Amino acid sequence: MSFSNLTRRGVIKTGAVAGAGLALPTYLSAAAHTGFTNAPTGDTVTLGFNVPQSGPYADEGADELRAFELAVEHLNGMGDGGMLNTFSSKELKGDGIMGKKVQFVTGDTQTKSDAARASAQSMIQKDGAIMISGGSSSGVAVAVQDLCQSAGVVFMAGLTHSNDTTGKDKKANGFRHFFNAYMSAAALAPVLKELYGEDRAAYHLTADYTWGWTQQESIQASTEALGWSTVNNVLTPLAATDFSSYIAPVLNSGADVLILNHYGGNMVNSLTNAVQFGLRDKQINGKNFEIVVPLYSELMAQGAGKNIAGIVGSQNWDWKLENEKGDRYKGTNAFVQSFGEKYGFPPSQAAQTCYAQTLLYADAVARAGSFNPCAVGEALADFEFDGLGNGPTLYRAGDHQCFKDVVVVRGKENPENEFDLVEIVEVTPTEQVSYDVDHPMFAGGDLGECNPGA
Amino acid sequence: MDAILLQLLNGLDKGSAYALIALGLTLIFGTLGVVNFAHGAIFMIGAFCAVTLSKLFNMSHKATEPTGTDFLGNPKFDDILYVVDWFGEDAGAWMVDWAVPLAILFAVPIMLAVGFIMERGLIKHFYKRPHADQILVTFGLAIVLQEVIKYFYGANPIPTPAPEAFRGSFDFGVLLGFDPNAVIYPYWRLIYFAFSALIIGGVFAFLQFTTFGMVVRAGMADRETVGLLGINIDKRFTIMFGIAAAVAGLAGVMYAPINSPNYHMGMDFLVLSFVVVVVGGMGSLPGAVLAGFLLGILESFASMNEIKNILPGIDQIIIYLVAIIILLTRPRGLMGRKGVMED
Amino acid sequence: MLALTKKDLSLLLVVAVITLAAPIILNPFPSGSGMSQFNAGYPDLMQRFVIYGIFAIGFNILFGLTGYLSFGHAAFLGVGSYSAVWMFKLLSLNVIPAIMLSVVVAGLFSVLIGYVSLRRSGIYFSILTLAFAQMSFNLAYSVLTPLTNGETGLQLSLNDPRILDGASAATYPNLFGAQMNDSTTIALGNWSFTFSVGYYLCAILLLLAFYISIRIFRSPFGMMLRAVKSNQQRMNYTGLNTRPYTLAAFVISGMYAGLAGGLLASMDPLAGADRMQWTASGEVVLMTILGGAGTLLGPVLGAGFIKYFENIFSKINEGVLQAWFAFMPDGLQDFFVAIIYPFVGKGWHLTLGLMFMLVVIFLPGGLVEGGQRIGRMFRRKSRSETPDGKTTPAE
Amino acid sequence: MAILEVKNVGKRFGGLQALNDVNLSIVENSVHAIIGPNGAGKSTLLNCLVGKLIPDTGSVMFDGQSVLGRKPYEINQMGISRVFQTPEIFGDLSVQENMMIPCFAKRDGSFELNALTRVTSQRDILDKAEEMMVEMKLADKRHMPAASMSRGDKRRLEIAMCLSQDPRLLLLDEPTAGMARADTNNTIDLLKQIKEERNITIAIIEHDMHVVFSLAERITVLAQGTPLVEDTPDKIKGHPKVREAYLGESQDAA
Repeated sequence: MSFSNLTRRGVIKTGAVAGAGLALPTYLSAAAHTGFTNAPTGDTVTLGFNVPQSGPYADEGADELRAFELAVEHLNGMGDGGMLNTFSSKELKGDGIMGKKVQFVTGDTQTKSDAARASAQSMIQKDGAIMISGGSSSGVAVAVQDLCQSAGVVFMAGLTHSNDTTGKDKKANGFRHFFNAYMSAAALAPVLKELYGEDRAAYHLTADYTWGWTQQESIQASTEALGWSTVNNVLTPLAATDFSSYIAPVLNSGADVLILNHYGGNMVNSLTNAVQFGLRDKQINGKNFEIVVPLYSELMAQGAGKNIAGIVGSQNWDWKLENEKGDRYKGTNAFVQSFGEKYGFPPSQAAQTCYAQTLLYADAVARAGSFNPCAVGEALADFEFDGLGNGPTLYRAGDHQCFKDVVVVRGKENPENEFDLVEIVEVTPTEQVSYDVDHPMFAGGDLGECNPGA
Repeated sequence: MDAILLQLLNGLDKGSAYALIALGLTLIFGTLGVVNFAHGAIFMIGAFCAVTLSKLFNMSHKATEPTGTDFLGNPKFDDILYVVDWFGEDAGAWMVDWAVPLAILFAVPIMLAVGFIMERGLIKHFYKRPHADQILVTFGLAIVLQEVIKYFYGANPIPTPAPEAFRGSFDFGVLLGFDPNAVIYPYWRLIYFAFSALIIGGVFAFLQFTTFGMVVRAGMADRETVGLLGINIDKRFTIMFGIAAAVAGLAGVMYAPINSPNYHMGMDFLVLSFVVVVVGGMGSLPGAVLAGFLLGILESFASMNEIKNILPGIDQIIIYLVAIIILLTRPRGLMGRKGVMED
Repeated sequence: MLALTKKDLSLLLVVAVITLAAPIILNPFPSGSGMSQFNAGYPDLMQRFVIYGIFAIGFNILFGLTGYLSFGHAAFLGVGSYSAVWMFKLLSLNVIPAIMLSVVVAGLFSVLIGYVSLRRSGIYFSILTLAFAQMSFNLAYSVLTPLTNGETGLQLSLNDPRILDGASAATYPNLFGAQMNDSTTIALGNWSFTFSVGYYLCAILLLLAFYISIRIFRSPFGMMLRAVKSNQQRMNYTGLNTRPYTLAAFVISGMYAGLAGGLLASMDPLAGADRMQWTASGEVVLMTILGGAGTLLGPVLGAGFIKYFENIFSKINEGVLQAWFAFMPDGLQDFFVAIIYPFVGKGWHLTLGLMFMLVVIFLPGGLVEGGQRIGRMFRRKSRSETPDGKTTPAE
Repeated sequence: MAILEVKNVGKRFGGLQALNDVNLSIVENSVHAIIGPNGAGKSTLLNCLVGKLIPDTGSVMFDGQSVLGRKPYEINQMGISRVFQTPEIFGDLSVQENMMIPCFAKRDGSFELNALTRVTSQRDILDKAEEMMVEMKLADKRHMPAASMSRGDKRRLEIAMCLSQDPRLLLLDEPTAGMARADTNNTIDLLKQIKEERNITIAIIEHDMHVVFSLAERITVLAQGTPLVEDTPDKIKGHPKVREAYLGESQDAA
């Protein structure tokens, strides 16, 4: 292969040496002339990748970081180019962004708003980052997005699934590639109908915080539209580790489906507990009892182990998409190939969204011919693209949300290895998961004006 | 009625974990006067003993002949477990399945060693230091321990299932004449409850019927006398610390199938177990057990929808609320002796 | 001057000089050099040093003087932040009413919690404060979301009423028009120094807070607080009621926490529930003990130390390390990177934990004691060099 | 006239009647000793006088006012100072600061939020503390942490702290317990000096007969929670009841 002489270490070293060469924090001296924060002067441009490195989501953050590194490598023309080769826009030539070599700095969000903002601030103020990306929780994404808005840099959200990120808390400087709770619910509904029928009674357990609420609201609305009834919605404390007291009453409630609106550790524990209680072996109203987890990631599936088998959920992307669903999802294999070669295992959906966001940002800069956040925003507005693994995608101008197909997955009964835990059940097309900008679940916010800072 | 019975059962189970952790904590506090913030980390290490044994049993080598291709198109080799190689198909599979119970044997010496090393290496220098220093140094130790575990095992929870025979749940309701599925309870949790009852009984019997135990109890009644008890007091302290570590560690081993262990599970339990100790009464062993079960049961009841509808958010704060009420009305805790840490 | 002794005055002056010159002092390495990773002289981090310094100074008035170890002080910081952001949303983006409200609300909240918690002492007091703070945190995250905006955190929005500000007013918290995020950068050769409005507001308030803390330490009230720590029995039989003394100390430290919270929100208008979690309360305890509880300077040092670790060490990734050791031969470079890597970047918690242990084991009095020991060592050495010094070892 | 009047005081702990119908009156400007064997209820009685315990029955009047139900600090503010069996001082504070605190309590009452005034500006307090330190021969130890002094010095400091408040009644709880003979004699001399120089009533609970008979003007003997007899030292010495109940057991002490 063309890059086989470039070892991983060599790549890091070259990148880093160039990083050390990054001269002055160019931001402030340049700001006065160019009219936006951290305008790159020299021959380099710095991106900031803000991911959880400590705390429960550290492994997810590590995977995001791998994707960012890979994206930077590809932008700088190293490696096999990954999805640059399949991306519908051909502005990126592998010579950095607009001829400037791409550098990156990293930070630790700790999955706490305060720490995430501090770390983003340091990348903006100290390292001169012009774009911030990453994160794996909605609270953090909203907090960092708000910060980037006032600092005048672009925020390319990583894994954030709450409706609010591009709903009531949307910002002109923030962009989200990942799907959201509404889309999950809309994508799941037809599959649930097909798998479990129209006459079902659902019992919701919902993490008692904003993401949980929006997820629950969305899925309740879409399942009720199918004709399902909602038996109960019980809020569980975020700090809970043992969900037995919430799960125990479920079987006797008359419900025959349990919907777990939980994420991360909450989801792993509540699902493990539910399976322990034997929910999946029971028959209620003459039907098999079923469990649905509207959103789960590969890492959460790993944490839940065998308990994930047969559980239906939704994902933004899966590494088997192109093989199983054809070349509508081209780019997938290119990305999996180059990620797999470098790290030895297939990428997660968090990695894919972070990789895509980096490429999308670089491409928008190249098309706009400027690093100015307002120019980038214009370039991304209503931008239609393809070849990044999700099929044809639209970056909607009205709320900076990407619209694309949503993958409905189910835990495999007999996974071959720890990276192959889910099977693709269905891909719900874009039309079915789209909504209007002023949809009530997304109302209350305003993009406002783009802020170039300085 | 069935709902209440159900929550009672759940509370017993949660209470078992609280009680076991608090038991060791109060043992250390009552005898040695040390506030040990690393006790949650010991519980976590116990759980990771189960993870480690399960990983050891699952260690494998590649088959010589490829059976297919992997996701990148390279040839793929099947994994063959060493235990299958060494002990044969059936015995190997049984060992993998029974990793968690087997981990008890594996964990006891490890946890005792962890306790001994902690006491000899660190804690013994802190007997005379202020509580604030003890808290800080053991908190630092807790961070170090969990970061070391994170370094080797990652941050993601690691599923560690119970043996096949104990999966699924038992329908109590049918026995008692309720509808099917009204009162069900997972087998493993029943085992957890029985196991913790056994451990608690064992600790009490040890303290009640051995000379060593009598010395310890005397020490808890009047800490100064422990110092006057003669030659080998240092050794006794160390052994006591080892026992406390083993109790928390075993609680962790058996807890692994209930919730997939992760590196910060100890911190999650730490604050709660302190509340349990204080509610039960500092240095009171029966108090720790009673308070553990009481708080577990109250927590379960607070999570019932009937109660949450009247008092929204009560399940978020019930433990702390109970702690506040107990401390204000009965500062020595439920079963604490008068005067311990009261001034 | 300022009614301080000479020694206290010089301490205050040293702190003042260091604080005001911090944008220069904290940027010792030229940008672009490998060591510039260790520079801390950018506005956000400097503001955090100073704000957490204020928080720790206040905490020290309670813990350092009376010995009451509160595990719930983060609740007051959080309440302060929420009040400030509400003030920005409803009234005006001027920081003065916001900070005033933070201090007042945190003060009232601490009267409430202090009145109840101070009925107990020792570890029971700690658990009571912890319980109150955890309740506040859990409720802020869930049931109180209309007030706190839950997980997302309370933030400004474009349609806030802000009744005192006109339609054309500033969009960021400001002091009569000077926005908190305004800054000037001066470049000197390879060095560049950033001076920001927000930092200097914080710095001035830190100096004020530090000055008040010196006055409290040297006042009869401060003496009474130390007496409470030393012997409550004797206090009682000397005709002194300890309860109002401890409550006053609790409320003062609560107000300091409120001030810190209000400042945090002023520098960066978002208030999240994370600020109230018990780990956040634990952090200020660690800062105070690490720096030296009961000393004037200790808490500020401890705060700076921990925040530096959190922000600088966590950002050193493998690429940065490779760059540092790039001058070495490959094998050696890998070796050093492999040794250091577990302790920085995502491993910074490990370093922090080890640091706590080392400091408590070897420097029970915290960093201040460490400084004193070094000072003594130098003094002893210089004494031993004098011809008639008694410490000269015989040969 | 009596400055302290104890009437029909009874106190029961579970099954133990610690005090039973105790009547006692202490005459102003006298030295009154309360003696009795271990478990006679001496400490319980003392604790009832200073507000640490509340008796079940009876009344305790100090200078015409009831002390029952008042907190220790309120009783101190009424004019009763207490010296403990083991010296209770502020160990972490300097001797000078130890001396100042009771002066503040005397001047400002039980609480005063003087957080922004300077200790060094409080001339009256400093002078008073200095005066007491000189009088009690503690002046050269002014800046020493109180905890680092000898036991005899700690005792002297504690007494000095009490005296600096000019109390009307000074209660001493076995002030020489655990002291060497020389320290005991020093303490006796000190108390004699106080008695001579100050307009003060002293009540002393003591085990050591040497101390009691060197100081006391009147002695109450307590046995099993009840006053056995009250009289002058000479009469007590020869009293058969006392011999039987008490002195018989500790000949060498007398």
